[in-house]
Amino acid sequence: MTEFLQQLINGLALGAIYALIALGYTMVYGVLRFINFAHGDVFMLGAFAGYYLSPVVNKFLPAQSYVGGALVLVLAMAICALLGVVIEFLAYRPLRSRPKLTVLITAIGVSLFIEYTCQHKSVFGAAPHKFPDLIPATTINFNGLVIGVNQIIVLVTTAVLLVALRFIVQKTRMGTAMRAVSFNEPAAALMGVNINSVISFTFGLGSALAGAGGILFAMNYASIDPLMGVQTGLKAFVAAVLGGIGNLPGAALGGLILGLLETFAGGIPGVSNYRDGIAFAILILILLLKPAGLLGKSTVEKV
Amino acid sequence: MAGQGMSASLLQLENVTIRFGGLTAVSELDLQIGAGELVGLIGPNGAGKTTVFNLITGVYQPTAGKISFASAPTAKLKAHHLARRGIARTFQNIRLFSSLTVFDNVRAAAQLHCERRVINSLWRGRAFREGEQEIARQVMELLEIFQLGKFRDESAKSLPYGDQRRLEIVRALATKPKLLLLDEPAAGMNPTEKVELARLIRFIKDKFQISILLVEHDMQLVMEICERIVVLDYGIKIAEGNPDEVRKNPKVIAAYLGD
Amino acid sequence: MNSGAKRFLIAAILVAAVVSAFSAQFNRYYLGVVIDIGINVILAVSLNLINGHTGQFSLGHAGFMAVGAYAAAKISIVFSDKIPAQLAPVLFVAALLSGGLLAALSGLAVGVPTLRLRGDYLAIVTLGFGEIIRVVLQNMESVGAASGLKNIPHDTNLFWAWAFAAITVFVVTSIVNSTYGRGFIAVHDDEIAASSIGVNPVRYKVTAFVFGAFFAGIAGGLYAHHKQFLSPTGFDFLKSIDIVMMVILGGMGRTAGVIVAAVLLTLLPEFLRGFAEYRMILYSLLIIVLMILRPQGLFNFKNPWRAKA
Amino acid sequence: MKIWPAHFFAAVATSFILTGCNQSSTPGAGGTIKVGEFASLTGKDATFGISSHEGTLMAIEEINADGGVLGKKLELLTEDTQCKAGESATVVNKLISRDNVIAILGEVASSRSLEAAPICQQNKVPMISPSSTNPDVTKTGDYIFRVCFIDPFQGTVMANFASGTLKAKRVAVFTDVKSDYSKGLAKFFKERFKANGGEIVVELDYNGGDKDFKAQLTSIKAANPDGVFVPGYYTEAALICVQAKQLGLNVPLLGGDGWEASTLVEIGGDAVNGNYFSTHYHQSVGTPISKKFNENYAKRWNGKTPDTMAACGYDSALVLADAIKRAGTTDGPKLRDAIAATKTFPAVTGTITINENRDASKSAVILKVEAGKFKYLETIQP
Repeated sequence: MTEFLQQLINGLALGAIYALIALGYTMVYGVLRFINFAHGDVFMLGAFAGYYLSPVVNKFLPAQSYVGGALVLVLAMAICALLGVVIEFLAYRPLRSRPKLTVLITAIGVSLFIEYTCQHKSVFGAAPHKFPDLIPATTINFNGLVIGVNQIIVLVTTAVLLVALRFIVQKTRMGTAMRAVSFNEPAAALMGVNINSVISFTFGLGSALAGAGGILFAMNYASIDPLMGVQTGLKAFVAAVLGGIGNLPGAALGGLILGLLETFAGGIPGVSNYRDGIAFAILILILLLKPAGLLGKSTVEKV
Repeated sequence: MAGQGMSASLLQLENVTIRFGGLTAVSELDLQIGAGELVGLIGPNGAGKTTVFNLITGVYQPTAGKISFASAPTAKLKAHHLARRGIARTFQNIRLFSSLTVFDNVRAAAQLHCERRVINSLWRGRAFREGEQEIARQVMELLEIFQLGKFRDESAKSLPYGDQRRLEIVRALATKPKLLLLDEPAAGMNPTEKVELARLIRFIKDKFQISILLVEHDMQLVMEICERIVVLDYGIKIAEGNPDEVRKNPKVIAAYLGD
Repeated sequence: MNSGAKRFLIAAILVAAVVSAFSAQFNRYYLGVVIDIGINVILAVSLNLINGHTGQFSLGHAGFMAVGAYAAAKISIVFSDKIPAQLAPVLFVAALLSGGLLAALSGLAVGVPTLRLRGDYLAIVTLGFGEIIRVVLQNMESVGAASGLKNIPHDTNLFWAWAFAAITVFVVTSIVNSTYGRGFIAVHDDEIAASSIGVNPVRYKVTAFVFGAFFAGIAGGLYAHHKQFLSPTGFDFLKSIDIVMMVILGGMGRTAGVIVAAVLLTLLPEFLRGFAEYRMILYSLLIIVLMILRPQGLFNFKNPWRAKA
Repeated sequence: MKIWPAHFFAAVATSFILTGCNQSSTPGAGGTIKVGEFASLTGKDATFGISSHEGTLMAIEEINADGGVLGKKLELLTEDTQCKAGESATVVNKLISRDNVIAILGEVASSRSLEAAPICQQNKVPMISPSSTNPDVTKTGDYIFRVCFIDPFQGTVMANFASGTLKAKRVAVFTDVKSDYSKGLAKFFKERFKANGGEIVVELDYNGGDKDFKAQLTSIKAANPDGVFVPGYYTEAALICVQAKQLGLNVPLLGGDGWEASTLVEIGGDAVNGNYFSTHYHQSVGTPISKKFNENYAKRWNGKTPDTMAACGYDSALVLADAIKRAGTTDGPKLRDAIAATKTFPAVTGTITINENRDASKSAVILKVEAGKFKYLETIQP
C-alpha cells in the first residue's frame, strides 16, 4: 500500500511537469494548428536560464530563499517568452500561409538548431550541469511516504498556471482574440484582430510556460543538459494529444495520466525496460481510438 | 411511401436526415432521379443543398433514412465506392488536382477502369501499353469534345476559371458515370458563360445519356434547363415540380424573398 | 517509351555490374561512400513515394529500415554457415527480400490503422512507431539488444547497392507514371476530389506505405551487410529526419531531384568532416532556410517531360 | 519515363569521379606518424566522447613535446562519429583508406567500436579502444585491443565486494537498457553474486538520458535490498543517488568505473556519500603519472577534472606510442605484435598488461564516496 501511494505521488509529480509543458504545446497548437517541435528545447533553455540567473539573483537575495526562487522562475519565464517570440518571428512567421508540413519541418529544424548550438562547447557544452538549489531541498516524511517540497511546488505551480491560463484565454481581450484566431483566422483578421500580435503573444505565453517547466524540472532533477528537452518535450506532446490538443484542462489531465502510467510501469520489473515506448504506444492508441483526445471535440471536415 | 414501386428510378432518397451535433442540416428528404433525367436542386444559401450532394456521394452518412442507387442501398459505402458504381460529381469550390496537367487530371479519373494495376504498371508488357494508349485516346477524345485538348499539357490550375469548371466536369465524365452531380457550376460566371453552360449541360445529358442532378443558386439557369426542380429550405423539401409549378409556389417565393 | 524503362533498368544494372567488377581497385573509403549513396538513394526514393507522391508524411522510415536490416542480418547470420559458399549470394538476396517483406508487413500494420490521420498527426504517429521499434529492438536479446548485432557477413557490394537502387527507382517511377499511378498524386493533391473519381485514398496510401516500407527494408538489409554491425540506436528519429531531408531538398514528388539530393546529402557530410562540431548546426540551419526560401526543394525545376510520362 | 536513367548515369559518373581521385600518399612518408581517432564529439553521448578525446589529444601533445616517437611527431586525426550508427564504419574506413593512419584509437561505446573493429581487422591496422568494455570488441580479431577492463572482470569484482566486504545477501540491480556497458556489467555481477550465495531481489531498468528514477527506486525500496547495483554512467548515477536518498532508500549503491567523475559529486551532492564503485586507480595508490595527469589535464582543459573516459583515452595513446617505440616501425603486423607484447606498462589507469585476449589486465580499486571525496578502500588483482 505504501508503495502504491508512493508511486502515486511520484507519478503525479512527474505528470505535473509533463502537464506544464503540455499546456504550452496545446496553446500554440490551439491557435496555430501546428506542432511546435522546438517547445521542448525552449523548456531546456528555461532550465539553463535558471542556471545562469540563480547566481546573479543570489547577489542581492539570500541563496535558497523562496523569494529568490520565485524571482528566478519569473525571470526565466520572461526570457523564454522573449525567445519564443523571436523564434516565431524569425522561423515561423515567414511560413504563415504555407502548408502545415512545411512549418513542421521548419520546427524540427529549429529544434535541432537549438540542440546542437547549445551542445557546442562555447555555448553550454554537452556535459550535464548541476542546477543550483533554488530553495532548500527538504522532504516531508509521512509514515514512510516521502514527498519533496519541490514536488509540492511543482503541483501547486502547475495548478496555479493552469487557472491563470484559463483566465487569460477565457476572460481577457487577448484571450478572446486568441480564441477568435483559433476558430477562424481570416474572419478574425477581418474583425480587426491583429493576427501577428495574437500569435506572438501565444508563442510568448507558451514559451513562458515551457520556461517555468524547465525551472521546475531542474529543481527536481538537479542535472540539466542541452538534450534534456528532447524526450520530455515529446512526452509532453503526447500528453497534449492524449488530453485533446488545443484543450487546456485536457493537457493537464493528459500530463498527469502519462506521468502516472510511466511511473507505475517503471516500477514493474520486466516492464520498466519498455518505459520509453509507453508514451508512444499511448499516442498511437489514442489517435486510433479517439483522435480528438480525452477532452477534445472532434470536427468534421468541410467539403 | 413515395419511393415505392418506382424501381425505374436511378437514385432514391427516402426520409433522409442528417444532423451535425444539434443542427439538423437535412430533414426527412425524399428525392428520386430517373434514368436520363435532369433534375435541379435549388434553395437559398444554407438550405442544405451541398449537404445533400455529400450524402449522395458518400462523403457523409445519413443519421436516418435510406439512400439507394441503381436499386442497391448505398449505406456505409464510401465516396470512391459510389464513384465506381457510377456517381460522379463536381465541387462548388473547384477541386482540381493542382500538381497534375489537364490531361492527367482526366487520366487520373480513368484509373477507375484499368485492370491489374500495380503488376501491370511494373511489368509494362504489351497489354499494359495498349491499355495505356487506349486510355490516352479516350481522355483526349473527351478533352477535345469540350475544347480542352489544346491545354492538355498545361497545369490544371493555370486554366481560366470557366475552363477549370469544364475540366472538372470532364474529369467527372471520365469515370463513365450514370449520374452526374453538378454543384453550382455557374458560380462566378458571367451571363454569356452561363448561356454557354446551359447548352453544355444539355449536350452532356444527350451525348452521354446520363442523369444529372444540378445544384444551383442561379434560378434562371435551373428554370431554363431542368425538367423537374426540388426546392430545399432549412434542410426541408418545400416544393417539387416542373419549373412553372415551382416558380408559382408561394412557399418558394417566401423562402427566396425572405432570404 | 514504356518498354524503354525496362531497357534502362537492365542497362543500369549492367553498368552497376561492370563498375562493381573493378571495385577492388577503388579506395575502400570511396567505395564505402558510393555504396552509402546507393543505399540512401533507395531510402530517399522509397520515402518519396510516401511523402512526395502520395502526400503523406512519415517520420518513421528509419523504423522500416531497422525491421529490414535486423531481419536480413539475422537470416544471414543464422544460415550463412549452413549453406555451401557458392550459394551465399542466393542467401543474401533471399535475406534482403525477406527483410523487405517483413518491413512491408510492418508498413501494412502501421499503415492500415493510422492512415486516416492527416498531416502532422500522421508524422507524429510514424515517429512514435519508429521509436517503438527501437525500444523493442533494444530489448530483443536474440538480435543482441543494446549491444547490437555483429558478425553480419560482408555481402553488400557496389553491384547490389546500385542494382537495388536502380530497381527502386524503376519500380517507384513505373508505378507513379501510369494511369493507375496518377491516383497517388490525386490523393496527394486532394483526397476528397480523388475519392469522387473512384480513387480509394486509404488503399493508395497503404500501397504507398507498403512499397515504401519494402524498399526501406531492402535498404536496411544492404546497410546491415555493408556495415556488418547493427545497433538499435542507429535507427532513431534523426535517421528518419536525414531521409526526409533528402526528399525535401530534392523536391517532394520529384524522383530525379530526390536522387540528386540523396547523392549530395551523402557526400556533403564527408566534405564537412573538418567542421565536425558545426556540421549539425549548419545542417539544421539549412533545413530552416530551405523551408523559408525554397520549400519546393532545391532541385525541383519545372520539367515539362515529367507530366507527359 | 525519361527521368531516372539520365540521373542514374549521372550518379554512376559521379562515382567514377569519386573513385578516380584515389591518390594515396605512402604511409609515414611525411614528417609525422598519423594516428586515427574516432570519437563521439557531437550527439547524445558527446560528454563521454569529448572526455576521451581530450585525454587522447593531451597524450599525443605530451608525447610530441617530449620529441615524438621514432624521431617523428605523432599527428592525431580525429573523426566525429556523431553518436550515429554507421558513422564509425565510414570514418574508420576514411582514416585507414584515405588518410593512411597507422593505428586507430577509439571508441568509448562498445557498439561503435564493434562497428569499426572488422574494418581495422581487414586492413591489418591495429585498433586500441580506450574504454569499450564489452568482451566481444576484441574478439573481432587479433588487431583489436583495449586498455580498459572488460565487463566480466568488473562485474565480478563488484559482486565479490558486495557479498564479501559488504556482507550483502539481497541486492537489487538497476540497469541502463540503452547501454551495452551497463547491461554487460549487470549480467556478470548477477552471475557472480548468485554464485556467491546472494539473492537478486529485483531487477529494474532505465534508459540512459532519463531523469526520473523514482518509480523504479520505489519498487526497489519495497523489495528491501541490502544494496543496489547501478552499473551506468555518472550522469544518471548521480540522480539515482539523490532520488534514492529522497525516497529513504538508505542502503549502499554500487557502481562501476562509469561513475567516476567529479560531476557525480557535483550533481549528487551529499546523496552520493556512502556509496561504492570500482574503477582503475586512485590518487593515493596511483602512479606518479596519474597524479601528473590530473594536474596537466586541469591545466590543458580549463580546470576540468578528468573522468575515467579521459584517463582511458590518455592511456590508449600512451600504449600505442610505447608499442611504436618498441616495434621500431609503424608497419601494421609488427606494431600489432608490439601492442600485444605490452607488459606492466605504467599508465594513468594502472599498470597495463595486454593479455592473450588482447584486453588490458590490470588491477581494479574500489572507492567509497565520503564527504564528497573518493576514498580508497581496496585493490583487487585480476
